Formats: sequence, structure tokens, C-alpha cells
Amino acid sequence: MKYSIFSLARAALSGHKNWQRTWRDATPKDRYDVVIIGGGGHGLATAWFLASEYGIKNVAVLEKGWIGSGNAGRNTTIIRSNYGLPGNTGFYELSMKLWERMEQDLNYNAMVSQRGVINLYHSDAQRDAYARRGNTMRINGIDAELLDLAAVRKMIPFLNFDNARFPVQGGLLQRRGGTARHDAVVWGYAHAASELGVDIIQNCEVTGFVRDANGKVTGVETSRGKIGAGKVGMAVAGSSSRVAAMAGLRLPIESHVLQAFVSEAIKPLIPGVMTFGAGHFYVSQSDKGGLVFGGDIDGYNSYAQRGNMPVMEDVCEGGMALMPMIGRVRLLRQWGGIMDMSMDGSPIIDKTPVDGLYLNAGWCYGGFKATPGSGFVFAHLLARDESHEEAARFRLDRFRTGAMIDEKGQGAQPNLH
Amino acid sequence: MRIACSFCGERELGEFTYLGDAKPVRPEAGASEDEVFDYVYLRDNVAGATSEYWYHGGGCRAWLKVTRNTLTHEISSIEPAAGAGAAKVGA
Amino acid sequence: MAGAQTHRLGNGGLVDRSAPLNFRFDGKAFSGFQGDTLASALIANGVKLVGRSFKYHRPRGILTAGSEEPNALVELRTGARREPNTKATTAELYDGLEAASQNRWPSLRHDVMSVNQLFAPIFVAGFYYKTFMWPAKFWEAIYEPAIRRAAGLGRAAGIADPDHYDKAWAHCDVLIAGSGPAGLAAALAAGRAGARVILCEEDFVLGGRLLSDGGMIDGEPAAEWISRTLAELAGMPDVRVMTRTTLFGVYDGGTYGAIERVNDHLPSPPEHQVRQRLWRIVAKRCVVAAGAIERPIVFAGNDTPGVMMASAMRTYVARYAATPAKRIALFTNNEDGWRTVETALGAGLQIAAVIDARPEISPAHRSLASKGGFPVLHGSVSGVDGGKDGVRKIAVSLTGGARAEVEADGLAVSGGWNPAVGLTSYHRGRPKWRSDISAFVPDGAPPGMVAAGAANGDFGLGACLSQGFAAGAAAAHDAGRTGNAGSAPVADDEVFSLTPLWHVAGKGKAFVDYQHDVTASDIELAQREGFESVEHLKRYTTLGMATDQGKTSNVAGLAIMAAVSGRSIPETGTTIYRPPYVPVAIGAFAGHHRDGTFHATRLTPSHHWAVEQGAVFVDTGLWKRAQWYPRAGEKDWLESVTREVKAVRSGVGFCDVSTLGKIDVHGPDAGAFLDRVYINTFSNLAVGKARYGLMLREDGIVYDDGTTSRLAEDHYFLTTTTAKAGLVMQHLEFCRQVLFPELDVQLTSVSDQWAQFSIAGPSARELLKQIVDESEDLSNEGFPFMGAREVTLRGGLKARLFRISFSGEMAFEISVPARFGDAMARNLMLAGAPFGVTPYGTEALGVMRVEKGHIAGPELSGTTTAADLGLGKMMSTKKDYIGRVMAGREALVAPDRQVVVGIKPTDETRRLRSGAHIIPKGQTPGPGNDQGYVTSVCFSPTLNQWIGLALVERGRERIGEIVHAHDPLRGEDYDVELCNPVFYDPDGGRQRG
Amino acid sequence: MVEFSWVSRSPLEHALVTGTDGARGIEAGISLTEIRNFDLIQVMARRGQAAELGQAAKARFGVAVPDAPKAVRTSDATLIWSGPDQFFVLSKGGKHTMQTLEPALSGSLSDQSHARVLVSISGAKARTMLAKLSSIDLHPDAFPVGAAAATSMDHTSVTLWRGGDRTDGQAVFNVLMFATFAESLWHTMLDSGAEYGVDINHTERLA
Repeated sequence: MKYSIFSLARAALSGHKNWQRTWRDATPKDRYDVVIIGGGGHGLATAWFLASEYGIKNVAVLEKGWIGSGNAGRNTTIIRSNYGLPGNTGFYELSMKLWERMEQDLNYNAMVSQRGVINLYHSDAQRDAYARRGNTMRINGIDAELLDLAAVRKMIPFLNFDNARFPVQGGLLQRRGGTARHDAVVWGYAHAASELGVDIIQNCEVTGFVRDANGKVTGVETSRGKIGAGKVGMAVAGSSSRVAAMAGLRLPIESHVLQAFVSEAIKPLIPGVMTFGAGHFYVSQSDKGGLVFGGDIDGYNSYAQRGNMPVMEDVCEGGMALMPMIGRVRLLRQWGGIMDMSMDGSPIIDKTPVDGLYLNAGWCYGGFKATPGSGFVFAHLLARDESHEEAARFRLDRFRTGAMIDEKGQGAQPNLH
Repeated sequence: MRIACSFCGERELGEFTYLGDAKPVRPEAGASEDEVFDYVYLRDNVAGATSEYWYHGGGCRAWLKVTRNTLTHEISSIEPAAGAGAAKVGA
Repeated sequence: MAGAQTHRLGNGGLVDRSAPLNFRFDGKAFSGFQGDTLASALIANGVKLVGRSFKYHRPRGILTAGSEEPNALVELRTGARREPNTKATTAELYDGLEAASQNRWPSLRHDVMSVNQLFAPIFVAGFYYKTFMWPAKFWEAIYEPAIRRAAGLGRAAGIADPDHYDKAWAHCDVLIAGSGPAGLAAALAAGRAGARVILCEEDFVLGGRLLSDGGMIDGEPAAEWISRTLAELAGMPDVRVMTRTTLFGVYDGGTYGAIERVNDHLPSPPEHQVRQRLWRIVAKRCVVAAGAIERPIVFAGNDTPGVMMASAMRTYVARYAATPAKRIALFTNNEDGWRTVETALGAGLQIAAVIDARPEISPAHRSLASKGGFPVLHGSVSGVDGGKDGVRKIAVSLTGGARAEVEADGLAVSGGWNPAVGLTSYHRGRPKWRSDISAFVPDGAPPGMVAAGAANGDFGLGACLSQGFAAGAAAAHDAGRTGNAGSAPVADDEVFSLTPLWHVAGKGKAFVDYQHDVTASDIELAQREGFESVEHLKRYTTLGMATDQGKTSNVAGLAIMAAVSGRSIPETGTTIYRPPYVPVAIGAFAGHHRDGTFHATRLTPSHHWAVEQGAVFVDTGLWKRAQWYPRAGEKDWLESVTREVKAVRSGVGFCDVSTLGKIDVHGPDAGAFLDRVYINTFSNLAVGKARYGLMLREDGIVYDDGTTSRLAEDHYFLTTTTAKAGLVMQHLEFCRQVLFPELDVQLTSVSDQWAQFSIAGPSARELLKQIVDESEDLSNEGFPFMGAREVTLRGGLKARLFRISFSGEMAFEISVPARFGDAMARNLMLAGAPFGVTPYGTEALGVMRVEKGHIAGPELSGTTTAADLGLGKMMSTKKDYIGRVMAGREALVAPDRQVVVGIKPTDETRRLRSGAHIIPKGQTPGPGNDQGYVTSVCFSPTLNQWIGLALVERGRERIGEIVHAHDPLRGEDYDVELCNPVFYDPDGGRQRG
Repeated sequence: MVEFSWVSRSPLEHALVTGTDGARGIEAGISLTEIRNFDLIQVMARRGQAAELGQAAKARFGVAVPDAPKAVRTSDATLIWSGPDQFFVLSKGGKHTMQTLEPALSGSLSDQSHARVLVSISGAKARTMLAKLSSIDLHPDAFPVGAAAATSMDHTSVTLWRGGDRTDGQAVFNVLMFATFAESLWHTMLDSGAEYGVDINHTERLA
């Protein structure tokens, strides 16, 4: 069903009684060409690109709960392509370009809002690091601007410029960065993929892999029975290690908890996305009016989807240090997601040593912005059996060879990325 | 979270720093690149009870081996690292 | 006195009529009494319209009398203290209070945005996902700004919060949430048993529902029992009762979060006091006696001002002596709702009718009705005739199909009670369904926590008291307190009979979530479109996502979803409960960590001397370091820094380098230990010598560097970079305690023990001679380059002296106990006067290190190998050390890696900037030829031009090549020559001489 | 030849202003006293030598070295547990120094006399104020006289112990804090105590 103001108006006349399900409630078939494990943004985007770009429509997306129940549904909705290292830079820009056409591609309003992302700097060293990164972006054809203090003051006059422990000196701005409505991304891909014939199967937990005599994966065991597959793609960030373990794989990944917070809704206060450079705090304001903010991961391995107070306090301290005008705004809700923290802070999109099993993992806390790009390149890998050129460095063996993509320079310690 | 330091008693989370899984053991000198790679990079990433290293840096500076459930954060046992304090270790 | 309090009863209530208070709402003057909330005072003044809803801007009145309020949100206070979305139902009245309605324009009565109601047929749940997509550019430009302006509720102040907050810790055996009958009984039992008790009550008066509903306890009226109980608790030194304090969250290990509104009941906090305080409470056990929340019934017009929860209605009458209506109708599906009738009659108010959805009512109530002269209608409310000014008429569908009308100016509604299951569910537990009360009750709880009384689904007064008491006693016992708790207070249990009723079909909008304008038909639409999972339902319709987090709406929403999807309510399930229980000011979580006290500040031993010298300071981690020392007449920093560098290179200067991490490494195996953590060897370092060391991470990447000296056979003194001091200590302790526990080595941070100064320049030795005892031999033979030893200063003070150089000049570092650091700086000035000694800051230090080609933070980026930094030869092949094996991986030894080289502009007048990229000359910059970047730059006074260091692909093989520096961010492009990174004295003669 | 004066300056010399701070017109609820003249030596046992060190220390000080977080007073020193198999020797300036202890104790010794600042906190509101700074339970039952903790205040490592009560019965809490953080933490202490009124002093006398 085509969505538009006209279809809405027509539906209004009939009391909205004629709307169909946003995606079909599919029953698992015996076999698919491709089975995607994980009905989050990445899995659904992969399915949609398989169907729309690569003509592979006999595809199932298996979701153990409800679609979007993982990190797709509990992130801070930021999109940006301001990465500094080869491998990341081009990939995230590919993703950004797909964001820019998503709504028209999908006939679903995901509220992609390019109101800008600014990373503030507070020292010469930080400025230099941002200059390096911004120049990388520009060399790759990505928009970036280095703002000095006067320009930041003009753009965001309400920051704490004059009474700060670590005064703002400037910022790296990507105007094309911004936010998107996270749930709508999930529903939009589900809607569009379903329209192309992809089966979206909820409440279907994968419990094992079916292997042939050569060890090749030929299907999955699920809570809803065995499902055959030509190829199986994993897009289960947060649970990557657990699912990979069913195929006997150990990954360079740890699961960590990242908390996020939203305030009560208030009238428009904050433009775009801002990241504090002298503490752990980033913030944007949702269309509904809530300040959506977060900071550092809690720092310990966790699958509990909830965090503890020290980080909550640390984040609010950052917020108050940066903009003490939010002191009387109230924090409404706190939640936690499971981050697939890789050993260099960058993702893995690659074949695995197990024939027929493909991996999309290790997104750390940056998976949301990658959603369309991840779907696109993972679909490419599944369809063509070779990496898309913009994902060629996201290899699983890079840790073995030493070709890490370590933006933060923290090494093999996931909680520091 | 509160962690009962083997030496200081129960303390709040903010006094501790997390390192990670305590199961991998650093290979002896002369180990192969593959063995060291496994030690440095590969993790079981257990969903459930797992043993891990925490540092009481905001207290007595002891490294602790904490058995903690990653699904519930419940801590079931804590012991000091072999070399915490002055105990003689090995021959 | 402003306003007449037309709706205040002549007597009764817990307000202090001797303390009248003036306040303003939307600019209009009113009065109330001490003990009022803003809501009760508005009611006492006959105000019915208090707010507008989120989406349709529908007129709304006060629905509840507590923190679950969805409607009566106001902007409280003005200017920098303006607090949006403040619940009038919990805001305590104070003299001079100013509040304004929100989310309306130009006024509450005439809100232009209420035009949205006309579009309501289109503005259904999720409508925005289906439109606003074309043309693509219109989203940010037109649609979204309009949506954003319309959305949101109140306005934040927009200027810095002038009030202070702090945070505190508390510890107890038994923590109790709520001071109703269950909470007070729990406190009594635990306190008598000898437990350390903290009781948190969010209200400013203790007693919970007893304050409104009364009752008889131990044979006396509830109010008397409360006083007696509070007196007993007050006599227990280890029982702490905290009012105005909400327990909002439970975290791991028995850590709880609570917010205390210390001074929100005053116009502004008294001097030296905070507005609010965040408590981190560590409790062995917790009794949740947070009560229950009465739930609405969904029917057409249920959001009309004047429709109010039945329990709230009697709270306003009984506790505040304020009358929301004069002629009240009750719509109930349970026995408890009838108490409002009793209260209203007792206060002399009229009952228009009781509409009871149950098939049967008790004979007692039937006789009450005949005595009170009001009809009892079996059926449901199907519509409300009214508007901004309140309820006028109520349409009733009678059981059997007939219809009736009731004239009333207020409608009390009771759909039953939902236990407050938040706290017990915050560890992702899901509550279970109890069909006898048709409500979710806790099903387990985080470790150490138990619910009691109404929070556990047991609503009778007797049950609340006995359960609370038992829970308090058990909690104390579990916490090891075994005193005699005595016997529980006793009261009768009221009958609670309920026939579930969630939604009355009818014409017109029937609201489930008042604040977010989610209607019953929105839920039906969500189901139709496949959003059947409760989480999808929530996200698609925004049910339960408003400031009240669905406290009054969630269960009704689930029930409607269950009905339309043909599942039971427990099958439908609940969403995940998340803290905080009530919204908490962000400022409170920050406490005093804001502005200049956001983080601690570290000061070097000579800090105040440097302040006297007029130094400009730079933040380096937590440190304040002297960046340069400007002198009169110098026009900019560059002039000052240039002078400082020249002074060092031609004479002598000194710099406080105490910020370096310093670690004593003791023990017979100290040398062996250092061999394992550094890539080079230290066990063969002679006593009295220093050596530069480089350590790797286990992944083979450079971690840190510094100079380590051997002061005795079993004592090394190790230094780290300023940035990594704490981390290196942690790493070394890990190596000592975990990796190499067999080594006999001890580590102690002595960073703060020593004030350390670098004294550099051709005259450094002459200066030093003035300061050290004349017996000390400082000659090149007596104390050669890389020497390290203890020396005696004139006056007898012992110091450590190191002949090491970062500047490339003849240089020393001298350490004195830190309290002499200030004196050392002053004495260096005195002793150096004849040599023109010049204090220099971190900028000059940085210039000289770049001139010397030394690596520092920008090159130690966490991605560079020893070989990248030109230090590959230091990697010992004769021993194992941290990082050795991984450093050999193919990509880390690849020939095309980016390595450190020097750069100088071909145009000697050109300024360099860090962050510019290196592109082969003559090529168009692109991802394929981006060969590196500039890491560090400075103006070299020595070379009289800008120079820099860069990481460049195969850089060392390309010395002499002209490449292109590309800096599009700053619009700069220029040629630079790749050169030896050691610009100054490459042979090192000066530092050894 | 210039004559040098080697004046020892406390890290708090600039920030500490004797007198009262915060709320006035009430009896100050907090008393803060900096103790300026002390020697502080950290002693760590060598591997397998904890018992020997304990014996040597007992011989030297006449009391058993604390093997748990406690502070033990002797006639001329306080021995404060600082970690497993390690302790501080705190004494009046010049009493127990590196020079006197190194020969007597068979361990690894480091001078910390200049690395720390010592502040003692007492008064009717001392515990209330410390609750803002410390996550340690300072209830008299949980933290009696002689109790000690290696802990953190305001994200900064400190050693905290309860000394002997004041003559008026008030508890006394001693805090050893890192010298370079001292001024910052001092201001935090003043902020925390301001609402109760703070009496500020310094002394050369170690109690």
C-alpha cells in the first residue's frame, strides 16, 4: 500500500479501517536463498537491498523477538559520516548517501533530519586531531568544516563558554549529519522488503546451524522449526558471539552496555547533534521535544540491557558542564543496549571460516548510522560472495594480520573504543 | 554495582576499572603468533557467569578476579590476583 | 488577599489556614494555604482548565493528586529558574509562586493550535511515517520545524541554572519506599528490630493514602496512629525519615537512587543550600511500599476538565479541603470508588449519581444511596458533555441498553488500582497478572527487594499494615538485626470487588494516554497495521512515553490491545519498565560537577609561583600547566614562546615537569620486570644511569615512553608521559600482579612526592652549580649524559639529579620533595639571574622537542609502532616483552606504513598546521593518494621558520622529496619537503657536551 | 654567592584561609584542620616476606602492623593499612623518616611525605558532610575508631581513617589526599560543608 498524504486523507474518510499490516506476518517456508538472522535495522536493510538491488527475493529475516527490539530500537538516532580512517570514511559516506534517499526509496518517512553534527574541541591537540579527520573527510568528498570559537559561539550561543573547566575552543561540523527516527527505519525497511516478497518472521529464535557433511551451513534450527538456506547472514549485533558460538566460532568481540537517556519533552532548544569534547556527553533533540543524550559505555561486559549510576552521573555531569541551562530539565527515562564492541572499534562484514555463513558484526555503539550502508554492502557480500569495495577493509582476519581500523587508538581493549 | 574487594571489603563501582575476561592466559615466551593472537583478540564473551579482571584503582590498587554474571551483573565470587600483595608465587 | 478560594471547605484538611500564601497562575493572582499543592490551591480557587494536550491541544484539567499526573503540567517559576512540565499535583505551594500553563498560544483558553483537533481524522497514530516525504527537501525546511514547534511541552529556561545541587551517599539495612500504612509499618518493625532504616517519601507529609482515606488502626483514627508512629520512629537514632524524597531507581548490588527536593518548596534555596540532592543509597534490603495508582476508564470525553480520578477527588476534599466539584458523579467498576462518595457526602457535597459497572453493589452502598438521595445507575459512562469550563452532563449507557443522563459538574472515575510495579521491575523483570484485582503485580524483584501492601496488590488497610510490618521485620532479620519487632498494627480490610472494565465504546475521542493524546482507536489502528507487540504499540502510538511514563495509561492500553488482538492481557504483556520512577532534574545527577568544578584540577608544585609570574596556563588532562610566561610588550604568544626558546638555546631556562608520572620500582626482580614491560633492556642498566624506554601494548602498538633511572641495585625510578601516568601505573600493576606474579617487585606512585624541573641550556651546569652543594661534581666526567644520582643542595636538602634532555641542550632534571618545589622555582630564578635564566612553559618545551624530532602525544596516537616512530632498533630480539609477538604481524611491518619524518615548507615564510594531509606533488588529492598527515608543528626560532613532524607513507625513504600539504578545511595548499625529523643538532653534541 | 632559603610550602597554603567559611550565625558544624608537619613513609613487603616485615615493624613500633584496613596508633606513630602487605608510617615531622626506617624495615620503602596533604575533619556535621564526598559507610558501628579505608573522594584517591575522638566526644576523620589534587579537593570540601558552617585551621602538630 502506497503511503502519502492522499492515502491518509482517503483512509480518514473510512475511519482508517482499511490500512493493511505494515509488513506481512509471514510463516516460515522450508527454504530460502538467503536467511538473515536478526530483524534489526541491519538485517532488514540487508533483506531489502538483496531484493531491490540484487534481485534475490526469496529471503527470510528471522527475529527472535519483535523487529527492532535490539539496538535499532534503543539508540540515540544519530547519523553522520565523520570518520577519519580508510575503511570507515568511505563506508559511512556510502551510508549517509543512502540515508539521504531512504524515504523515497522506502515510501516511509524515517524523519531523516540533517540538522548537523558538531564535535566540540577544547584543546589544540583535539583541534589538530579533528583537523586531520575533517581533511580526511574532505579528501573523500564529504562535507566538513572546522569552526573556531567565534563561529561556535554564533551557532550555539547557549554553551558554557565563560565559566567552564575546559572551555570550548571550536568544533568540527558536518552539516549533513543529523538524526533519523530509529523505529521508523526498522518499520520502513520491513514495509518495503515485505512488499518485495521478503518474509519477516518474528518470535523466531535461531537455536543452531544446520551443516552438511563438509561443514557448510545449509540452514538454521529455530524455535519455529528448521529452515533451509542457501546462505545465512548474521546481523545480530549484541548477540554476535552467542550466535557465532553455535557455529563454533570465537569472535574478536565483547558485549558491553551503553546507556542512553531522554528528557521530558520541551519546546525546541537544541539545534542538531552536539558532542562534548572534554567529557562523555552527546545530545540531540527529538522531533517530539525530548533531549536524547548519552555518553560512555559502562565499561564492563554485559548482556543485561541496563546500566549503573556512575555512568549516568558522568553523562549528566558532562551535560551540565557543557550547557548548564539543562539543569532544570528532567531526565525521563534511562535504558541500556548491548554493544557489539570489536577489538579495534570498527565493524566486521565478511565471510566466516564456516562455508555458507556470513558475518555482519562489531558495530560498537555506531551501528545505527551505518544501517543503510551495512545493509547495502552485506547484501552485496551475500549476493556476490565478495566484499563491496567500501567494506573491503572490514575483514575478520584484519586482527590476525594487524590491519586494524582503530579510530581511537586504544588497541585490543573493547571498552576503550 | 558493588564489588567486595578481597582486601578492602565492599565498595562502589566507581572505585574500580574493568579490564576483561580472566580466562585467556598470556602465552609463554616463544609462543606462536597464532597463540598470542588468540590471547589478545578472541573472546568467549560469555552470556552468564564469567571470570574477569577488575582493578581497585580507586582503593588499594589490587587486581581482582571477579566471577560475575553478565546477564544479571550478580557477582558470585571474588579472589585477588595471584600476585596481589606480597605472597610468594611459584618456585 | 488575592482571590477568594471559592472552592475551599470551611474547615478540615491538612492545610494551615493561618498561613495564607499568594500565587499567580497565568498572571492571575490567587491565594492558597500552607500545605497546599499548586493543584489543590487551583482547585480551591475554582480553576478547572490547567493545560493543553500534546498533539491535539485539547483543554485539560487536573486528573490526579500525585506524581502520576498526565495533564496538569505547568511552567513553574520564571527566568533562569523556569521549570517546564512541572506537575501541579506535586508542586508545593509557596508564597509568591508563579506558574504558567504551557503548550498553548496565545493563551490557555484560546489556543490557536487547538485547530489540530480539526485534523484529528488525519493525525492518527503514526500518520507522520506515511507522509511529509515529498519533496525530499521539504522535511528539514518546512515540515520538521513546524512539527517541532508544535510538539514539545513547556519551555526550558534557556539560560544557566543558577541553583546548586549536590550528591550524597547513605547506607542502611532496610530502605523503605513510601510512608503509607505499609511503609510506616515496615519502618516500625525494622526499626524496633534494631535495623538502620531509611524511609523515603516523595510527598511533603507522611502517611500516604491514610492522609486522604483515614481509617482506624489499632483502634484509633489513622491520623493519631501516624503521629504516634512517627514519634516512635523519631526516637530511634538509626531510623531516618526523608520527606520530599523519591526513590527513583534500583541499581546493582543494592544501590538505589533517590532524589531529595531539599528546597523546591521555597521560592529559591537559602544561601549555601542546594536546590536538590541526589542520594546513592546502599541498602541490604528494600521494602517497596510505594502504593498503587488508580486507573482511569477509557470512554468518550474522558479528558474533559472536571473528570478526575476518584481517589484524587477525595484527596482534594479530605486532605486539602478543596472541592473540585459541587455536584459529583462517580463512575466506578469497583468498591473502592465508593469511598469518594462517602468523603464527598461527609464534606457536604452533592452526589449526582453513581454509575457502577458491576452487576451487583453492596446493600450498604445501596442504603447510602437512598440516604444520600442519589441514584445508582448500573452501566457505563459513554460520553461527557462539557469543555474548557468543565463537565456539564454525563451520558450513561445502562446495562441492558437504555441510556440516561446525569447532570454534574464533576465526574470521579475509578477503574481499579495498579500497583506501582516500577521499582520491582527495573531489572527487566516483568510483573505478573493477578486476575482477582485485574492488575499486574510484582513477580519477583531485584535482589534484596520485596513489595508490600498496595504495591504488592493487596489494597486493604489491614493487609497493608500486616504485610508492611512483616516485610520490615523480615528485611531487618535478613540484614542481621534480630531485635524484637513487637506486634503489627491491626486494622480491618476493606472489601475490594472489581469487575474489569477498560473501555466503553462510544462516539467521540476516548483517551488512553491523556498527555500524548493516544486514543482507543489509535490502539486499534496499531493492531490493524501489525504493531501488536506491546513494544511496537508503544513506539507506534507513543502510548506511555509521556512525562508520566504511562502510569495511568499503560495497563488500559494493553487491555484494549489484548481485546482487539484476541489475546489475554497477560499474553499481551507489558513493556519494559525503566527508571527513573519520576523524572529527575539533570542538574541533580551532575551535583557540583559543573562549570569550573566539572572535574578536579591538579596543580604543579610551582603553580602559585607561576601565577605570580603571570604565566598563561593550559589544561593538560586535569593539570593546569604554565603554557608560556608573557612579558610586557610582547604582542602575542608566539613572541613569548620564541623568546623562551631562544633563551634556553643560548643561555638557560627551566620548566616545571612535575606532571610526568613517576613510579618507584623496588625489589630484587625490578630489572627483570622492566625488561618484560619495555621493548629495550633495563636489567643491564648501571646504578646511577638513566635510559630512555618505550613500552608497547600487547597488540604491538606503542603505549608510552619515558626515562627510567637505576638508583640502587633493587630500585628503579620510572617516568611516564603526563597523559598516561595513571594508566601506566594500572598496566604495570597488572603486569606485576597478574602476568608476572613470580617476580619480586613492588610499585609505588611517587608522582606527587617530587617536584621535578628541567634545567636546560648551555649555562645549565653553571646554574646548577649555584644550587648544589659545592662538593658535588657536575663535570661531564663526574656526571655524564644519562647520569642519575642523589645530590645535596646548598642548605642540605637532598635532591635527585638526572642528566637527561628533551630540548636537545645540555640539560638536567632535578627533583626535590614537592613542598620545596615552590622554593626551587624561586631559587632557580635567584641562582640563574647571572645567566639570564628564563622560565619556559609547555609551548617552548614543545617547540624544542619538535626541533629535536622527539615524539610526543600526537605521534603516540595509539596506532603507531616503534618502527613507525623511528625507534624500531630499540626492540630487543633477545627477550620476551609485552607486545613483542603481535608487533611482528604483517600489516605492522609492512614497508608502506606511515612513519615519522620531518617537514619544512618550501616557502620558508609559510606557516604550517597540524592536521594537513600529505599528497604526492602534482596529484589531485583523493582517497587513493592520501599518504599521511602532519602531526606536530611549531615555529622554530632556531631555524627561523615553521617546521613539523608528519606520518608519511615510506617517509624515511623519501627524505628530500617535495610533497604537497593539503588542508582543505582551512583552505590551504602548499609544498613541503620531507626531511630528517631531527632538525636541531642531529649529532646530539650539545646534550652530551 | 646567593643564599637560598628552602621554605616548605603546603599545597594548601594558598587555598586555606584560617577562620570560618559558609553559613554564619550558627555554630559551625564542621571543623577542618590541615596538619602540615608530618613524615609519611609507605612500606611494602617483598614477596614472601610479609611476616618478616611484620616482625621488624612490631619490633620497631611495638604493635602489630595492620593486616586489614585499620589505623593503629603507637606512642609516636600511626600505622595505616594502605593495601595488601603494605602500610603507611605516619609520624610527626622528622620522627620516622626514610633514613631511620630503611635500615629497620626489610621492605620496599617510598617517601610520601610530600605526596600527600593531611586534613582532619570533625564536628557535629562531619559525617553528614563526608556523605557528600565519600561512598564509605561512616556509621559509628561500621567505621569505629581505628577503621581505615583506601578509597576515593571526588574521583580522587585518598586514605581515610578515624582517629581518636575529640575531647568533646566528636568523631575525627583523617584524610590523606594527593598533594597535586589537594587544592581542588579542599574547595570541594568547603562547598560540601558550607551549609553547616566550617571552622578552618592548620597546625604543625600531628594529633
